[in-house]
Amino acid sequence: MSEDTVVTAPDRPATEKNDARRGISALLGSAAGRNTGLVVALVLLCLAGVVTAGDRFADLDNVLTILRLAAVIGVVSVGMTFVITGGGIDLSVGAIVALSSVWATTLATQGIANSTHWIVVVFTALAVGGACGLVNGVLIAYGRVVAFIATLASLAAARGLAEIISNRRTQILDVRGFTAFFDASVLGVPVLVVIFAVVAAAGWVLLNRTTFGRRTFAVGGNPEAARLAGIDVRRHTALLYTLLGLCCGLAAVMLIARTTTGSATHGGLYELDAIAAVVIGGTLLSGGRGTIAGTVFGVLIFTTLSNVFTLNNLSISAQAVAKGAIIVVAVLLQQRLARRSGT
Amino acid sequence: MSEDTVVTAPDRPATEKNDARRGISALLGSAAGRNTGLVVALVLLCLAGVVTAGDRFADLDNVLTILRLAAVIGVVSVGMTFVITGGGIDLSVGAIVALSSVWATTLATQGIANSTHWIVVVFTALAVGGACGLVNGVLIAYGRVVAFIATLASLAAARGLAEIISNRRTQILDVRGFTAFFDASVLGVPVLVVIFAVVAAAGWVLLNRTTFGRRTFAVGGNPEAARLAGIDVRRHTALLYTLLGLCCGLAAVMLIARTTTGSATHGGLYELDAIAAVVIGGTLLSGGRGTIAGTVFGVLIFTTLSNVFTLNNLSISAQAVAKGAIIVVAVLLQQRLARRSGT
Amino acid sequence: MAQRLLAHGGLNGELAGAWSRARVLVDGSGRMTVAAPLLEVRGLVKRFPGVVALQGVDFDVRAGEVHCLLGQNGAGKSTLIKVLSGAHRPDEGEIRWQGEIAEFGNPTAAMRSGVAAMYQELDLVAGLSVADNVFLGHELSTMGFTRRAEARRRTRALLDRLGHRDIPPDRDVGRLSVAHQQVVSMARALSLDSKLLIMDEPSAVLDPDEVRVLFGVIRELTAQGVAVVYISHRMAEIREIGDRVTVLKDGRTVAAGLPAREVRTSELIGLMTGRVLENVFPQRVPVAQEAAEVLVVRGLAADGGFSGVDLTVRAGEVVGLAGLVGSGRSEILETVYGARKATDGTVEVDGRRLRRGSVGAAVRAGMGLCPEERKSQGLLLDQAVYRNITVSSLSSFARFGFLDDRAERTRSNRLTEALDVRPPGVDRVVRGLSGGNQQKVVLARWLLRECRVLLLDEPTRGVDVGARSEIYELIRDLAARGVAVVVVSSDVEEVLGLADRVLVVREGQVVHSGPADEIDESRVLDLVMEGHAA
Amino acid sequence: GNTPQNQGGGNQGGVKVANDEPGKKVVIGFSAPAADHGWMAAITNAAKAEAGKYSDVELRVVEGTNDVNLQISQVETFINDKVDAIVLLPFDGAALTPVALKAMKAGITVINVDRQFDSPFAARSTVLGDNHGMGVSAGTYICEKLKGKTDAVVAEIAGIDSLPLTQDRSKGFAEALATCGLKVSNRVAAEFTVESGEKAAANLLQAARKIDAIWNHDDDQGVGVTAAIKNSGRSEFFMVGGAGSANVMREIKADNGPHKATVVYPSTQGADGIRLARLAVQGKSLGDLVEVEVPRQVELYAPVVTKDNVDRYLPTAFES
Ligand SMILES: Nc1ncnc2c1ncn2[C@@H]1O[C@H](COP(=O)(O)OP(=O)(O)OP(=O)(O)O)[C@@H](O)[C@H]1O
Ligand SMILES: Nc1ncnc2c1ncn2[C@@H]1O[C@H](COP(=O)(O)OP(=O)(O)OP(=O)(O)O)[C@@H](O)[C@H]1O
Ligand SMILES: [Mg+2]
Ligand SMILES: [Mg+2]
Repeated sequence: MSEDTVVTAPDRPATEKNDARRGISALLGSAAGRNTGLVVALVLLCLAGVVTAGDRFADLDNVLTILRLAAVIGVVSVGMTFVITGGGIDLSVGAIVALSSVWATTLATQGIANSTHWIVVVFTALAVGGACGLVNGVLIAYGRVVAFIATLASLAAARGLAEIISNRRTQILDVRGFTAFFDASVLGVPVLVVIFAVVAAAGWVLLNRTTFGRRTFAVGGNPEAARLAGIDVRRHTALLYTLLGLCCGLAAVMLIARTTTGSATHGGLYELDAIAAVVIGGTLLSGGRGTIAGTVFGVLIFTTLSNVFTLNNLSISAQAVAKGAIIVVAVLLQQRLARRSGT
Repeated sequence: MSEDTVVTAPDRPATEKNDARRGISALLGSAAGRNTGLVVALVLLCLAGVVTAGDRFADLDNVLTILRLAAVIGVVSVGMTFVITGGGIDLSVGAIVALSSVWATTLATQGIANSTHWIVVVFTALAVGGACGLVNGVLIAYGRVVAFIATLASLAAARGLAEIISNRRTQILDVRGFTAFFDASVLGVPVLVVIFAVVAAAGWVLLNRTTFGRRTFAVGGNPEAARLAGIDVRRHTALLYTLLGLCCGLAAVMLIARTTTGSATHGGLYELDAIAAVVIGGTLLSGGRGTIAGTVFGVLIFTTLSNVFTLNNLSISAQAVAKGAIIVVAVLLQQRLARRSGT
Repeated sequence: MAQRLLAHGGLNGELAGAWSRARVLVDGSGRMTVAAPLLEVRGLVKRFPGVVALQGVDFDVRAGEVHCLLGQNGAGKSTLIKVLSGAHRPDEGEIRWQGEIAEFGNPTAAMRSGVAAMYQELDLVAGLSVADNVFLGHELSTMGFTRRAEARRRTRALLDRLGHRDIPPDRDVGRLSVAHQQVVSMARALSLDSKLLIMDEPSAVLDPDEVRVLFGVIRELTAQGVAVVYISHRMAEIREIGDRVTVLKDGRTVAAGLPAREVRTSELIGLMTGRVLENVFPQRVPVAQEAAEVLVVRGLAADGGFSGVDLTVRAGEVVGLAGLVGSGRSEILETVYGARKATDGTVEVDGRRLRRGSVGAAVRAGMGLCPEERKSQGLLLDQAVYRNITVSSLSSFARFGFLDDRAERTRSNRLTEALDVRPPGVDRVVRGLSGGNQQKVVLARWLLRECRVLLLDEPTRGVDVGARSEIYELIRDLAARGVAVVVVSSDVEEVLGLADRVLVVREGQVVHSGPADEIDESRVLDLVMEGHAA
Repeated sequence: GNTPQNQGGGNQGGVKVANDEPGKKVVIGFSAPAADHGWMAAITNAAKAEAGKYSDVELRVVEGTNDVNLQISQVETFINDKVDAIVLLPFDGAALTPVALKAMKAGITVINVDRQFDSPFAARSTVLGDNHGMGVSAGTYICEKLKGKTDAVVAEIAGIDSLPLTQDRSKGFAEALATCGLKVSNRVAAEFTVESGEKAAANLLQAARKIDAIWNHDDDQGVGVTAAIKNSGRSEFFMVGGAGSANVMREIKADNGPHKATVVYPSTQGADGIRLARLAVQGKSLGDLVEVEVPRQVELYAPVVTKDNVDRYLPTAFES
């Protein structure tokens, strides 16, 4: 339609002012703004840490400890953000981490890795994770099995398989180079933390700045509308689970690096931890809305919480009760603040 | 409007025939029909049991064992069906069962029960369960905390509280009458199984034959429409969680009867088991559609599965892999058959 | 004239006039009393975050009348309805019910007082049966147990009264066509036995016959003293059924209680839009004989729906599909588009045959579809306007998969301004837009893609007169630029006025195909009805 | 069972004064898997109680966890905190080895409890229950009881099957049975909890119509197993327990249930770990030994408790 046949809207100038204002607030606050509640909760938690544990909390080493703890589950949570934003769910992440870790530490793999390069271990874990994710994705997207059930089945199957492969033994990694690489630091920051940061940043870009991310929102928000808009919803869904599978494979590598082992017990209850971090971060379980920044905050809140508890020598059961209360408070806070900021 | 001005639909006779057919099939098959896939899966499982374990499987005692095993998780799953149909989810059921069992077996309760009547134990468990459910419901409905997060918080808090109360000990019930009552049989059927049957039947009536049930579907299927129709959606939601809490209390009573103990470790992973049974039964995780019969089949499938495995002396890992495969097959079967039957 | 009414000073005077014209009754003793209106609303204000939907609405309804509400998309009609039925709480203003100040804090309170509403977005629960939906919230029950047979019987009776013996009370509402859902929604409103019945665009999805039945029911009700508030964008309906008209513009009452039959259409349109519309349908541009056949459909069939559909659309041609509700037009469109799997037949765009059952292939070949149910099929309701517009053209904004966010907004903004989407702003969430404006957003999506073939399923449903003529112009404009357009509409006048060629569909068969100017409305209706025992 | 139960009680040996005398303040970090069963809860409780007896011990207990990643980070926190010693019952010995090595390198005394690290340098001293020995003890006892009955049906109710300790126990059990020509006919696994024990036993009793002996790995889940047996009304077999809860010992003493014996797996290991840590940090030696330093490894004995010797063990048994 050519410009001149257009009926000019009378209040266009107002719009532009609005747009400008929105532009600024978007710059300032896309992370901090929408996540004020989470930021406040995290800050309060840190304050609690400083007040109760003083320098022991506010110490660089301690911060790095928190970040290292956050790294593994953080990588899984970033992947989970995509799946949930796309309207799905994955209960099998922990089992996939276990299976990948076991497969990547089998004697066969270690043999090849030792005779060629340790990167073989990494690729094995990624390949196993990606393949598991692909199976999930195909079952869900093309087999039309409800995600909850499909991944529950994978959870059972992958853990069982991991146990069979490892014969229920913890497999110790004995590949030179691998440990050396992952134990290193970059400018004082441990490699694991660097990996988490890179994954989070890449996840943010992928979700917010690419066609893939935009389609993820569409598929999660209204799959029928997305389909009629020309998006291949099934392929996209399968891709999302594969992406998460890859994240699980990477998490397995990180866990191997941390523990020097592969084991069928690795990644226990990661599904709950990851989903909790994602949801507390503000991603809608029903799909269509998701934020990587929120997920990162969610992971940090949970890990900081357990760090503060560790520092304070609280009774273990009281910790559980407090944890429940803190989760609820964080969410209520987030809601109140989000509502006030008018979004 | 009078008959003669009506444009007669050309296919009216067909419709009426359809209606008649539907009436019959509704009579015959409301449970079996919509759940053909589940029935077939269960029958196949039983066949597998008979083939591999012979009379040991097809024995009355064994059937009663399966039913008794199904009873506890079955009661929780019936309650869960309501919450999920109403558009919610509850991760705290296992923790509520634990807390109820511990509270009901404290020395204080046992003292009162011994000096008055064992029913005190039952009421304590129900009251604790109901109260926990109410807290969940209020947090979710009035506090607007996402159900997943709210009940995750309750999960942590209730288990912690159960540990504090029990001092992490297994509390043995020593109340005369209680055990006698629950260990008894009615016409050869153990009381626990009778309770499960009654709860399932009552649940069916409540969901399908009362205004409460109709409103549950509406609240889960389209909360906005329900609100516009004058339903107090928030109160109803709170009631749903309370109902589930009561079911958890009852399950705690049954678990106490089975194990003669209350313990903070009771009900481990019930949330997953119950949700899996409900979802495999055909209740939509997104709300608005739910079936008690399906849930009962779901519970029976899972318990029969583990019975058949045990009878065959299979390794747990192989069980896990097979379990995953069987879940997927059951769901695919259910889908194919449901599609063919045209509903 | 418009200035006179629009002037704020004049508004009060106008209202005072309406007030004094309130019905004068003669009671038994011969004394004259002024009956208070059934419902009276003053200075109603309702704010949403970022939008003031109502900014001072005055309005009154008398027992036994049909009061029509008129206004452009986004004028605030639906919001007003929701305030009256207790679904929204007003921020300011007062509501008087039978002379008393009333607080409709929630839908139940309103229902108890005797207000029943049929909402524009159907307020039904898919998954529940027709009977359950009709009595939802006021179930027939004994001690909490539903009386199902009774509910079924009464539902049956209500549906019969609405002329729909073909809707089984046991059927899942989600499986009914939109039109039938609308009927159920009506049955639901009737089941409440109310004093005031509010209908928000009930006729949008009905065909002419059904509208006639609806009007019969409305007359029956008003004869019993029930008041009806009726919202529609169709002027002819307002003339036929309305007693008085209130016009809203930008959340304000610009004229209250005009006599529905006397007031001139141009005056109403002037009040609504603030401008004068000449003729509704734009001039046809004859399609060149040698224009390329862009869309060629041969022998298309789908299970249980339709069969043997042939359809050829040339560049620059607009083809209209007329037919009754449920005749299978939407199914044909969706099958052509690849959203449903065809069992037979071929679809070609620009001479290339499309893969069956693949929307992606259709879109890549240059097809676009504006689906019938824009909320469930067309829109990402909780996402920004611009994201809804660019969702089908993402790759054109992307470089190596990375999106140019600013270009997206700029291009979308240009389109929403061209289409006059209100309120403006491409970062707004689509859910907050009124129905007509949502439709424009879907249209904008395909305008942006500059597609070769545009399939429009009921493109003007729920769209106001002003916007409607804009959409017509837009369609014509597109055609002039060589786009092949297929329009499905239940409004025969629209099909005839807009299309170059008309196909009449009955029970999944194309029963007529020919130039639009060689057929008239009554002939189309005959074709459509043929075979129905009239 | 060498730990005194009474407050302030010392070693049975005569060097009590020297060792229990308050010395240099010792900060001990304690981390164990999640207390999702009674034995594990008892471990933590005993450790806490033990630390409470010494005025010179400050104990920091962290949330029990089955997530190795979290447990590693807890140990890291202890290292950051520069505690004097860490008593670590790892969820998975091998997985916690790197961080234990790190702690040792940082000069912290690490005492490894129950589940062994895979490097000898990762701990100053190790307290081990004898899982393999438990199986052997149970198997040997059953062999004796069933004397030459070669067609006897022996069933096994294992604990969490994915733990190496369960496999060690099963392996020892099978080996011991093999010496008298028996084998495990039916094996089920529970999860160390009462409820899982009941469930596993109910199915097991269906799987085997006639049983001569059952070995149950864990007395906690044994409460559930007993309930299931009672429910089934079966009594043709006898049962051997595991770990040695006070409950089961009382039952053995009263001889009124299926339990005829139980194999002790001391729940006081954690407490021993605390003691060793304190002594090692303060540079003291183990009382009854001549050595100047605490030993590298203490492997606890897995005795069979029967009606005859139950009185000796009942005082140190844990309440499940
Ligand atoms: N829930 C809401 N949140 C935010 N804005 C809203 C909401 N509901 C309505 N609005 C805004 O209020 C204004 C009035 O909308 P309303 O739906 O009442 O219009 P309408 O007159 O019914 O239009 P139509 O003829 O298109 O149905 C619009 O600008 C709309 O965007
Ligand atoms: N998903 C479906 N499941 C069952 N029946 C369907 C479905 N979709 C359409 N139908 C039925 O197919 C027939 C044709 O519907 P279609 O929507 O194509 O008609 P239409 O001419 O476009 O009418 P409308 O004006 O209602 O859109 C109707 O009887 C409708 O009820
Ligand atoms: Mg409207
Ligand atoms: Mg249609």
